[in-house]
Amino acid sequence: MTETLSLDRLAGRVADGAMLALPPDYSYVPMAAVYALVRRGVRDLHLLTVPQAGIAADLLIGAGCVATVETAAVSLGELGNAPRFAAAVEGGDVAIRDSTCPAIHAALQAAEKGVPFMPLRGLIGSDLLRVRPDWQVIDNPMADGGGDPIVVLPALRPDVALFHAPYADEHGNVWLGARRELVTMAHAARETLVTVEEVRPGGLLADETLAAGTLPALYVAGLAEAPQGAWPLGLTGCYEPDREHLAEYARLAASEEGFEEYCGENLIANEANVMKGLRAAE
Amino acid sequence: MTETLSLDRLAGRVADGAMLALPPDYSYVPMAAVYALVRRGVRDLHLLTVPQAGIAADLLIGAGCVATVETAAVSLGELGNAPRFAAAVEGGDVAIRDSTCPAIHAALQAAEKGVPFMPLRGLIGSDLLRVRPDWQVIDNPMADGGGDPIVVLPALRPDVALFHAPYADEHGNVWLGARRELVTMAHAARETLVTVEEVRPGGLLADETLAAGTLPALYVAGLAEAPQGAWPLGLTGCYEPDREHLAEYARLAASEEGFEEYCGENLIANEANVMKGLRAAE
Amino acid sequence: MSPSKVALLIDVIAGMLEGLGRVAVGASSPIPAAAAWLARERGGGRPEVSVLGSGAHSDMTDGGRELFDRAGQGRIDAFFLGGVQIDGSANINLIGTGPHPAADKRFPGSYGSAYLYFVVPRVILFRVEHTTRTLVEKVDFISAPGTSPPEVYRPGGPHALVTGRCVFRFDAARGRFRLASLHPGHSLDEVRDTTGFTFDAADDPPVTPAPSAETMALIRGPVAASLREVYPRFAARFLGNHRAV
Amino acid sequence: MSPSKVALLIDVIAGMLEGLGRVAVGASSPIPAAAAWLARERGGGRPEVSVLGSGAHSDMTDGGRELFDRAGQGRIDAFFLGGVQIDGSANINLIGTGPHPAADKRFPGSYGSAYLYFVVPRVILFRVEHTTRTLVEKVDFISAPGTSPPEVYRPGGPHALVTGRCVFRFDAARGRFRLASLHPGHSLDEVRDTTGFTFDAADDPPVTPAPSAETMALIRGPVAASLREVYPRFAARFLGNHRAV
Repeated sequence: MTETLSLDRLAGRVADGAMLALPPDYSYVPMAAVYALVRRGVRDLHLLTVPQAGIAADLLIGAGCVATVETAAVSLGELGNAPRFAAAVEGGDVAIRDSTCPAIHAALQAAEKGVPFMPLRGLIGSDLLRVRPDWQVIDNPMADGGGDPIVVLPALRPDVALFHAPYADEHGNVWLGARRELVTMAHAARETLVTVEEVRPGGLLADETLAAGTLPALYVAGLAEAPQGAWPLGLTGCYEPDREHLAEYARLAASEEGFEEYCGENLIANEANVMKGLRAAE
Repeated sequence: MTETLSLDRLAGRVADGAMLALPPDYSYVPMAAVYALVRRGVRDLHLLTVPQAGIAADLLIGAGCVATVETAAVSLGELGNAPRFAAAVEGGDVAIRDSTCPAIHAALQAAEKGVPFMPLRGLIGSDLLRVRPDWQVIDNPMADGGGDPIVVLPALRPDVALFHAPYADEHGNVWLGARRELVTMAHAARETLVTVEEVRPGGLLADETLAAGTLPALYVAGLAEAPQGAWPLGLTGCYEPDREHLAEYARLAASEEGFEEYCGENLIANEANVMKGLRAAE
Repeated sequence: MSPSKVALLIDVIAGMLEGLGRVAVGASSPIPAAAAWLARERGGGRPEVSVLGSGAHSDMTDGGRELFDRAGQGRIDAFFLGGVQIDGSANINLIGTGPHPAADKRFPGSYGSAYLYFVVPRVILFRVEHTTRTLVEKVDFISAPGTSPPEVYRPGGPHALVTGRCVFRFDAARGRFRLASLHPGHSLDEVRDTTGFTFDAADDPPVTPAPSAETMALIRGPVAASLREVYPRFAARFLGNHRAV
Repeated sequence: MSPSKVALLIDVIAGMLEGLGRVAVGASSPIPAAAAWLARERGGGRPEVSVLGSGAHSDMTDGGRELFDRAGQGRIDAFFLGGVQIDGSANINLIGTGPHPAADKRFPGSYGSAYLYFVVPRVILFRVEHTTRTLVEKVDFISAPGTSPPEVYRPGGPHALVTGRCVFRFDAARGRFRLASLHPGHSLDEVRDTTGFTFDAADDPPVTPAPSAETMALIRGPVAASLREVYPRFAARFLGNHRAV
């Protein structure tokens, strides 16, 4: 049954040390919840980016919330490399589990299907195999006579999947549209926490057209309203990214001091913005 | 690029001997195309039901179109066993590859992902393993020290996936709603053929809400308009099943002579109905 | 079957679902569906219930595989299976009688049994027909086995077998059924005569209790309302058109 | 980079896509995207083009995995990869320089390269910066290898390497690059000096031909229109606001 929570209570459900799955920058990133996680000072996360991430991962890493980052890439996109991620990896301040996009998707699908592993083509000869001793090469059992090596990846089952969506209905069903990597994340994770722009009356599953883009409440453990909850990133169909703010982040986060300055200015302000949005909606 | 065809031209694209994937009775069954396949006398199909089927499979089997049926179940649901299927299996007139629902789903996902096999829990100790020498038991490579047997299934790549949908847009994108087993079928198959109630102007992918339930034209090789194309089955949101006709089918198909009578009465009539619907729409 | 027998079966199955989190019910299974809805009414919303092929009652949006994926994720606590044949080791056969593949009588097929029987913790076998034809010493084809060796991954398996005559509980350690209760009007001797496998039983087994007045009110009220929506013909036949007062 | 150099690169890459069925382009890749659109204009709708992260231009509805699934299905004929470092065996490194994991300089990561490089038949390596820093003898980390032993499933691999100075074709049999053409204004000596790996070359390699007037009209017309929609800043910077007459 889905529990409705405040943003901070929702962030409080992410335990220290949890494996936390976050979406890529193009897909419903729960920035307000990420700010709330930094505010609450979560520690030792195993951060899994599905399959890559941007400012959300950079913030959590810069703020010292992350012990291990498992990723195909962390980048600020057009704004360049992710500075806190790069510094933390270079300095050995986080453990890095380098991966590749389809490996993260496939390993989540293994957890979704309740199987211990998933095969994937490619990879053989990549140094990724060298730095990922949990990935194994077996002989394709379907090849007559053998001699066809193939990689198998262990299932990835996040403790928590966290994302932001345009809206949910009053039963906790969440509309995600075509962002189906989030559906797989939610199926694979033990628990899914979602922030939404708004909770709407009625039921998404009763409408054929809306049901096609809906994650059933069954998977949603906690739900919080967070208007503008993807800010400073955009939310497709709702609002555009705040490019000026993102550029400011990239500039400040280039140094540790600048990053501290950014956090000082924005962590509290963001909470206030969300609260203001909630009051305005009432 | 999607080609727009007449119903009979579409049926003509299913070659004798093809592995043909059909949806279950609850999901967008292309009955008009199935009647057209029987009319054209397609032969030696390897019929794959995803994962089960009803009257569509029974008709094709009864009409002698099928050499092999690979299925988790063929049944007329509340109307009882599928009589032509049962008679053909009992008489050895079709080869039967017995399967189980999640095995068919997983094997199609293997083809969808371009991997040669997919693991699946369960199955060990079932006689299905005995009658499916293509399924193998391996030692789970992720189990420390081994000793954890698990079944691996070879990928299933149909030559043709065939289904009926409410509508397509003018580019060949097809709206399927939440019927995602059809999406997997289309991804897994070499070629997908679709009949639709109607082709609508505009583009499904440009609309966030509709895109969530849309199969992109990329996968759709051929498209035909077939109003009432699921009849006598229903089409969710469009029309209900013709329960009287289905009961009549069950009654007649109980014997070979009755089945011949059914075909004589309906194969041509169905074509005429579809043509009438098309003319009415013009 | 009499309406009171239907209510008895609904009630006894509902009792097996008490305290669970989520129950799924396959297509064309009105009595198990009614039992799940009854358990939900009694539990104040728990267990949550998914009824397959039920249109508006469906809460699945990821296609036909979602039921099996959910079961693999451990999100389904109970499910129902039947069988053309069920044997004393709880092996079930959904395929047909006689040899394979050219059966004497072919039935639809194994559906999802060969998987769900392994991964759903509490599988309830339900078969109203209780004869030596359905309850056999050894099934002709094992669609899904009742037990597995210890090295086989198997968090789930059979919990009970409910028939038109009685309730058996499955003893996984012994790999055998034990008679749990006889439905009113049925005797141990009759059950022994109509059962093709041997089973354990007390000399004087208890009688399956008749539904309480409170339970009957729930069955005739909210449970019948759900049934009318998903299984209108079944509801009309066995529950009449009464409404709860 | 000058607008004419941008047009040259678009044109030469488009030539490599001629006759293909489907081309996918990764995020933040305006020149490859423009090349794919140009090829489509020339081919009368073929190749079909999917540009990732392009909003209205996206034709994917199955989440982030769909690109990789499509590639695994053999539905993508060409793709583009870059590299922090690329070596003479066409190994690419997208992770960083120095040791792993604590790199001297860490870059974002391998993205989908470790898979796509194996399964997409025609992978075009594109890196404008052509220096001994980017084109090295041996990469510090192999995100994805240029070649594989015969027993490894590999329907795909490197086709060419396009830089700001020249075009190399990859010779899979020899596992080496061969200089295919020098962009106007660049010399063989210069390319040898700025390339960290050895490569094969004719004594007098051809010059990459400048785009024809017809091609320039397509670039300034329909290609620029698509670019303006997906990469407005790039379009404004390199293609100006001209419209085709």
